[in-house]
Amino acid sequence: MSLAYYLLVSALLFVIGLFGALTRRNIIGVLMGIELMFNAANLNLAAFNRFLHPQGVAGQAVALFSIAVAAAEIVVGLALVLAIYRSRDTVYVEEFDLLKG
Amino acid sequence: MSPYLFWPLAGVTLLSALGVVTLRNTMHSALLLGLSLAGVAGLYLSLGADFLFAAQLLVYVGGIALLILFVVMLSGRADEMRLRQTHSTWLAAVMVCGVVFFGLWRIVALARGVLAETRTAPTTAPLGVWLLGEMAVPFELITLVLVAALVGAVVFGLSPNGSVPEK
Amino acid sequence: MGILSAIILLPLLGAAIILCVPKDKPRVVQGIAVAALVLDLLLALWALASFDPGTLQMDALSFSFVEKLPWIPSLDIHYHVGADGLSFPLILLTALLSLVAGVYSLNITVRVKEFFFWYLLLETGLLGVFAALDFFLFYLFWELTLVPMYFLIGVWGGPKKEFAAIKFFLFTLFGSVFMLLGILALYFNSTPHTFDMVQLMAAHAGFSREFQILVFLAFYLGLAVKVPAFPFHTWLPLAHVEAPTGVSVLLAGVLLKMGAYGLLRISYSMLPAGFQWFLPVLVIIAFINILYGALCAMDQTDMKKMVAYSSINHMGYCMLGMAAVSSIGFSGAVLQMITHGLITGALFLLVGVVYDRAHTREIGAFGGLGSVVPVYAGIMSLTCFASLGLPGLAGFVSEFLCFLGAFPAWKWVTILSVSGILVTAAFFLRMIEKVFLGPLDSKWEGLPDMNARELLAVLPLTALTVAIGVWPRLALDLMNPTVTYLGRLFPDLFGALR
Amino acid sequence: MRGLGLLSPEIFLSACALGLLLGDTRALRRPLRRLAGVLPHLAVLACAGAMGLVCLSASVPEELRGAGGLWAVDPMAVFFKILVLGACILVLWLSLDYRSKTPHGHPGSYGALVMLCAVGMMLLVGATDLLLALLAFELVSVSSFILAGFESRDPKSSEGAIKYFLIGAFSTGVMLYGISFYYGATGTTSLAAAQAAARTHAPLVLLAALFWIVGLGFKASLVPFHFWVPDAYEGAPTPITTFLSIAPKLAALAFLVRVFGHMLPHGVLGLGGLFALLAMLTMTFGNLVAMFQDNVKRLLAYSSIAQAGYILIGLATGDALGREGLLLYCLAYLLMNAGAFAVAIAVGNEDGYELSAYDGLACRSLGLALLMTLFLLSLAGIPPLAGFVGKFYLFAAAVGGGFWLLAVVAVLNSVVSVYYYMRIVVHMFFKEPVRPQAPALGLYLCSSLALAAAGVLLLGIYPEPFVAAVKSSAVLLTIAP
Amino acid sequence: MDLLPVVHYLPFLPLAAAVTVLLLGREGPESKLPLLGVTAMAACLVCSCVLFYQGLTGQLDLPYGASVSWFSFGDYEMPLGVLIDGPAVAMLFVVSLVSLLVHVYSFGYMRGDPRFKRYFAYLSFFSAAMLGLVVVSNLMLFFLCWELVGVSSYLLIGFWFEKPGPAYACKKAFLTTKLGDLGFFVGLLVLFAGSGTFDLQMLAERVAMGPRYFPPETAALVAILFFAGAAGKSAQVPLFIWLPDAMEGPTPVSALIHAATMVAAGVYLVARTYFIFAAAPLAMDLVAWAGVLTALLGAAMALVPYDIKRVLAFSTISQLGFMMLALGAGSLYAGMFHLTTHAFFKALLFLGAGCVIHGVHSNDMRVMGGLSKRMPSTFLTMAVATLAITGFPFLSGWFSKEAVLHAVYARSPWLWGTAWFTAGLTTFYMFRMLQLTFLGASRDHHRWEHAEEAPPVMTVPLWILALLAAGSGLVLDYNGLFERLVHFDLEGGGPLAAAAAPAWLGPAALGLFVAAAYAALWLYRGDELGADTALRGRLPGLVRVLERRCYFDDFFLACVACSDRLARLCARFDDEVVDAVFVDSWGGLTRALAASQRFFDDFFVDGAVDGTGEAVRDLGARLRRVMTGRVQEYMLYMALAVALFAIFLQTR
Repeated sequence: MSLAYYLLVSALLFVIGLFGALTRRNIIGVLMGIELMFNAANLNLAAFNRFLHPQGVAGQAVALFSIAVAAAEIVVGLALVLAIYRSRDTVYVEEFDLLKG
Repeated sequence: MSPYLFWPLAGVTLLSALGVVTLRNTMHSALLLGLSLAGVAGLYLSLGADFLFAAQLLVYVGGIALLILFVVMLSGRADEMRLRQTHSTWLAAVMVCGVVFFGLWRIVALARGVLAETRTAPTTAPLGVWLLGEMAVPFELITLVLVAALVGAVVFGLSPNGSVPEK
Repeated sequence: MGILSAIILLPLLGAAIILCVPKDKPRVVQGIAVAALVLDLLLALWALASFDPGTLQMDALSFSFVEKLPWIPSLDIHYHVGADGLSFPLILLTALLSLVAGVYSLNITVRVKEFFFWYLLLETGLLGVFAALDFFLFYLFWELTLVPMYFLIGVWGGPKKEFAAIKFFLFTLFGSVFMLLGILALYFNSTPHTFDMVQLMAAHAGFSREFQILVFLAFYLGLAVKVPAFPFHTWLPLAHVEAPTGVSVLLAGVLLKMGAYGLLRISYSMLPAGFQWFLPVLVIIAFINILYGALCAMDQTDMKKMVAYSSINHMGYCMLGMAAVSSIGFSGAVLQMITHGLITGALFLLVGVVYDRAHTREIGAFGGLGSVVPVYAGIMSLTCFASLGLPGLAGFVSEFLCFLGAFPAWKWVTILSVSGILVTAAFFLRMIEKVFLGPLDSKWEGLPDMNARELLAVLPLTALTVAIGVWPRLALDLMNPTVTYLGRLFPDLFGALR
Repeated sequence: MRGLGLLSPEIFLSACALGLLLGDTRALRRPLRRLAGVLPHLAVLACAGAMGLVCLSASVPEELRGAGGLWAVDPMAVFFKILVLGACILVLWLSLDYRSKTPHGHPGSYGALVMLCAVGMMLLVGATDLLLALLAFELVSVSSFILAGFESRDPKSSEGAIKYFLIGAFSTGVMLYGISFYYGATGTTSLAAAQAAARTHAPLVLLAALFWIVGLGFKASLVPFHFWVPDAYEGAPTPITTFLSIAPKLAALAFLVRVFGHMLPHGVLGLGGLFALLAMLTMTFGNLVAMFQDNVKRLLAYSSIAQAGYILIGLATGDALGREGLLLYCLAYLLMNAGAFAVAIAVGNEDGYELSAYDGLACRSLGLALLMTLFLLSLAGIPPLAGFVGKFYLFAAAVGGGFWLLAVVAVLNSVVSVYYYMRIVVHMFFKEPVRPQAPALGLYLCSSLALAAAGVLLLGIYPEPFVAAVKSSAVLLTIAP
Repeated sequence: MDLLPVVHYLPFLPLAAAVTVLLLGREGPESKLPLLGVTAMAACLVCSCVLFYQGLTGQLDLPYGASVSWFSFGDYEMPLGVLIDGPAVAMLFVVSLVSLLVHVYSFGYMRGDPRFKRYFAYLSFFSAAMLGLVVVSNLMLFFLCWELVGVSSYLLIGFWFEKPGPAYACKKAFLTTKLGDLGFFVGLLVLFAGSGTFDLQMLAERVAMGPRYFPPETAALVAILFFAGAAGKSAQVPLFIWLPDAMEGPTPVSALIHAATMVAAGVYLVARTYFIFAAAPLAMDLVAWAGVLTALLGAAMALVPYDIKRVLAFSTISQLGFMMLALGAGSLYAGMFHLTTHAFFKALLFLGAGCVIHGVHSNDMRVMGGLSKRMPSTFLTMAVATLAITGFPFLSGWFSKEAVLHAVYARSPWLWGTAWFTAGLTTFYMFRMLQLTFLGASRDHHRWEHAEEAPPVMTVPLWILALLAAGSGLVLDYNGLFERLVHFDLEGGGPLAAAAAPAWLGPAALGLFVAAAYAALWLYRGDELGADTALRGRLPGLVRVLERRCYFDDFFLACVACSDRLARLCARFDDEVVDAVFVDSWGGLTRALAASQRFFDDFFVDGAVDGTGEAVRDLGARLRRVMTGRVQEYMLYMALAVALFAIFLQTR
């Protein structure tokens, strides 16, 4: 298995995530798409670490950090979703229309 | 690193990811997200990143995916389960994604035929050394990020009068 | 601090003091403002006593009252001011017009404090433009005039004041930002890099023709809007009409001169090749300004708008004089700046006088006023005659010199432009006929004649108009050496014209 | 751990932030009730202390780099740290006089988040390692998401926050993806390897660089990554809007300068044209859309987008003059934008943020109206104010670097911008007031207004000390791989 | 006694008087200040009388020139000075004399006018300007005074500005002469470009140096342009249209300005720059033909009006044509001689007409008749003037007209023929006027009974003028005194070229005079206008053409209408095109922005939706989406940028 396959999977995952982020009407759906994008990046890092720079672990370390970052973001994001859901009773992105122009 | 391990994992990952972004039922999406993340974890394993595999399972699959599931259940309304979940701009999104992939293809093409030259080794120990040595400052920094996130969760989670909401 | 700095900064000081006076004491504000304006004029006159116009045989521009202090040494920017025969008369004019327009503006009753604050700020800007010898300083003052003017039009103006104000602002800013680019281009192409205008005047030899043309165009955009040269004149009628009387005076009397001054000081002196390249177009534009401005004025029924368009016409004479690129033409152009300032300033004041009383400026609304307000009619007619270039009054000398200078270089355009005189005469006479002559409309029977404040504002201008017309030496001697020197510059480029 | 001492301001600030958080805890709230009012002041003090430490670190003479080359404490970093901390102080100050319709009641958390954000930014401006930069960036993002949605009872606030959050997370994802490619090219996340890698692995580094631009462009609100700006700005509590419009933007720009002006200069990847394009797009779009806004916060939001475009000129030219101009403009921008928002807070406290709230402000309070005019004119770049000096410098850089198109577009934009800045002025000066009372001005508001106004005027009239400071600050540390 | 240096100050006397009278004292019919003006004029007259006498007797060292520097531009010093030569001396005398007499006369005529004082201020101002015009030494100053007399004419024509007639007439007069002045103006430009000086003496030297220094083309151009100015001022074809209207002014003003002095300024201009004209034969021909045409048309048009002042106005036009003709024919002497005598008798005619109008309170000759009995002084003096103008032997007009006709004959018999015929017409219309006004029977008994002889303050000037009109010719022609004072040696011709004319010229003129006078007296005999009406009925076309002043007025009015239309066009162009370019381009910019936004929405976003066929189901969502903050659209744009970056990558 060459690096290309991993990169291909990662790229596809990124694109799928991107698609999800762009099209989901539900905030949580959007978040999930973004999580997929994060995973694509992590996969890239691990693959590069394995194939191109096997002498260190920097790639995996970055991936670890990114997992933590993702966790932090998702926490804030979900808290926001809940807060909004409480006040607006919706999680549909297009209904957030107080601000525009 | 056998193709027999790689292809099923890649298939599971990508197919469930597709499901995540296309299914109508958000609940199903959330479940498939867990599956997809698990697939990625498997791929880590196939790359010899054992610690990453564990972290992925613990934090992502066990933490994030679950959290998302909770929130979906908390915020979901029964009548919405069958609503169209895809935004009307999906065709544009497809085009954009296609173009992005076209660009990424250039990188993928570059990597064709690049094979691993070394054997895999356990990574936990070097990771620990790396994180607490060279990367100590970022490591500490991530705690600050998490603290901030916690504060955010508290601020948003508390009801306006400062008490925990009943709902 | 030198006297020139004192002249420039005194109004600023006045503005600062005014800002500290409580809002409910308009009398105090007015007193401070008038005191500042009077002092400023006195200072300028004092400077006149020691002003050295230079001699005809000089081989470089000689500036009086030069002050050069380091300001932003990192960028080689200096506080550098000075006055020569080109700028000093304009400084005097500014001080004078500011005073008379300020005196006239004592009739402003709403938001007096703000008015005079902006007004004095404006004067500082105007004075600074003419005195600055460093491009950074020049541009600073140049833009400094915009903001107060914007407020003066916008707050105390006529019915369409907001639109007029923003149109004025955007239009002139549009031009001046290109000027900024031109300044920067000059900076980077001079060796050593400098913003010093005097050094740049000597540096033109180092600029290629193409570069000069390009930079000339950038400057021209900024200057033409101010002049205003066709087709960048359309802000002018609106702004002049909507501005309160005193401000119209400064607008027409001084602000327009900034453009003409810049054409001579910058475009001609620093970018002769660009100037030469543009000269044929400049002549055509001058011609258009003259005839087109006059014709547009002829169709106006609003007196103020008519006067505004006549400004376009008069600045056309000024540009024609410049296009002559000779001592005579330049004399005419510079003198035209002064005389136009005096005459049109007086005209705006006078239109304001009648508007204050009758609350209309429609020419058709009046008739036979000559018998009720004889003093007003007399002064107005005199000023109109001055504006249409009657010999013996100031306007004639400058117009005549402009034409005289331009004729050898541009025969046909000059001859065609002469027709502008006739059109000018036509609309002024028609206005006099409709407003002052003929049977008196009974509704104007009780119209009071000019009061002391108005006379105080107008008479100095009228007196100077007559004085310069009879004895042009008053103004010409100040500027002659400088202008003659300028007119002799660049014989290889413009020799064929002279 | 070489050079950890150089991080003392950040460490100090983090410690203070964590301490401040305690002030909000339920357990401590009752015994410390009296201290509740003191918490914001403590935050200000902490920021001031950190600033003092930064100033101290500025005097560390020779080897100014952090552990393993993760961060550098060079003059530019110090300059931006001071700017960021200054912004924090101003914002915390303004918050004291800010009266919300939906008060949040978490003073400790609020201050702590601002400080955490500041820590992130301080690390970001000095970072020479992408991992550190990513984490610092994330710290800034997370805390600003929370701050933007801090008035969670106000639906606008949380709506702005969620939009901000979604786009922020999205751009983080993109940026992370870019970092993964950079890692692929170099095997490290240190920027020191960038130049060499750019030659050997050009496509990878280029892709990475482009994806970073997405992420940093989001923070610096460059078009087309700016869409969150108006919504988040309008929804956020106004002091936070002030904060968001200044600090994270400047920090992101500083990092952009470090990467693309220093580590990966234009000569290597040839991105100068791209930055020029981004600059033109940003200022044009920001200005044109700002013309249609009727809400002052939104208007200033779009204005801040446009301002980022001007600042970007300094990066596009890629030379020392541009960098100095960028620094100078950042300083000016801090002063004038903070001033404008301070007036917006003063007016908004009672009358809201619609343009009509400004009707006749000149009659109600001439001083306030004049100050607002001063700030707006400075933003528009009218001399003799700070904004003009900054723009002068930047335009000079553009002209000097031969970026003619950029220069022309920039000057035209500054003309366009006058139109909408003057719209506020029109309301202040040309309209009749709805009510005669002057807006109430608190002590802190007054002092920050005075500070900003003095700065704007001083920088405009006598810029020499600032120019000199900027000249000496525009020095970046070169780090050998 | 050498009075020449005093000439410098001559114009300043009335000027000072004018300023004083205007600014000091209280306005009112009883004001005594105007006496100041009279005094000033009297002083001037004394001085100019002495000069004239000395000039005629050859005691003066002419030409006399002196100047100081007025102002300088470039390297050129504009002199402020006087140049006194023969024509100037003559003109000086004429101007100060007529001016003084009119001043005196006006005391009677304007008595009771509420703006009495202002009238005299204007009058003195005019005298100052006119004196200045006569004496100045350089052409720019000449132009200055030239315009100033124009302005005073404007002010005085419009003196009774409450009436619409004068208000219109003054503007018309000013603008028409201004039209001619443009020519003068351009002429000055050409002159300066060609010679570099305005000074008359230096110019004369330059011209005398030959064609290499002053090319004949320049001379011709300058001369023609100057003549355009002169045509305006001196009411030559086609610019004479203002003069009949100028009669709206007070009658003394008509006498002074529009008969004796100002209108002669054009002639004087040609006389002053005669050396230039002499260098340009083409210009001379033009002057001659324009002069004769003016004379003919003026005389013809004088045949029809009933307004006594109009008749005189047309007569003036015609006589000015004679003067121009003389100049064009090459005789400076004849032109100036006719100018001088004409000033006397035409001023007399106007002042007499003023007395009549004063007495009858009407201008219309149809309500007059038989006034000789009521106003004997006026009648006698008017009769003298009529005889003088019609060329009754040994009166002044006879001498000057003979001189003109002789000079013309030497030039071209055709010109002479026309001029001779015109002289006949002159006799006819003058006797028609005399007959209608003073002779015959009264046609309006009421007015006749109330007509009173004017007071002495008005009749004394009449008598003085009558004396001059009768005798001046004899005196001036005696021994060729005037010719010696005023002469110009044309190349090939000479001062005495007229002597070559055949002897029958004089009798021919005399014969015509007798015939025309008889015809007029016979045709208008009796107390009714029957013959006149019949004649008008016989020739309606001719009469209409003459009454419409040969349609010149209509032509110029059409021009004015044209320029008005042009002005309207310009103003609209300015509003709707030039301004719109800037305002609309601003608007266009914003519109383009909005359109681009919409383009993305419609084409990119909505287009995608339409493609799915789910438009109907999502209608509600779509409607709402239009209103939303569109966070995902934001992200879409960002992703688009990412995509563009990706493509950017592919290009590397």
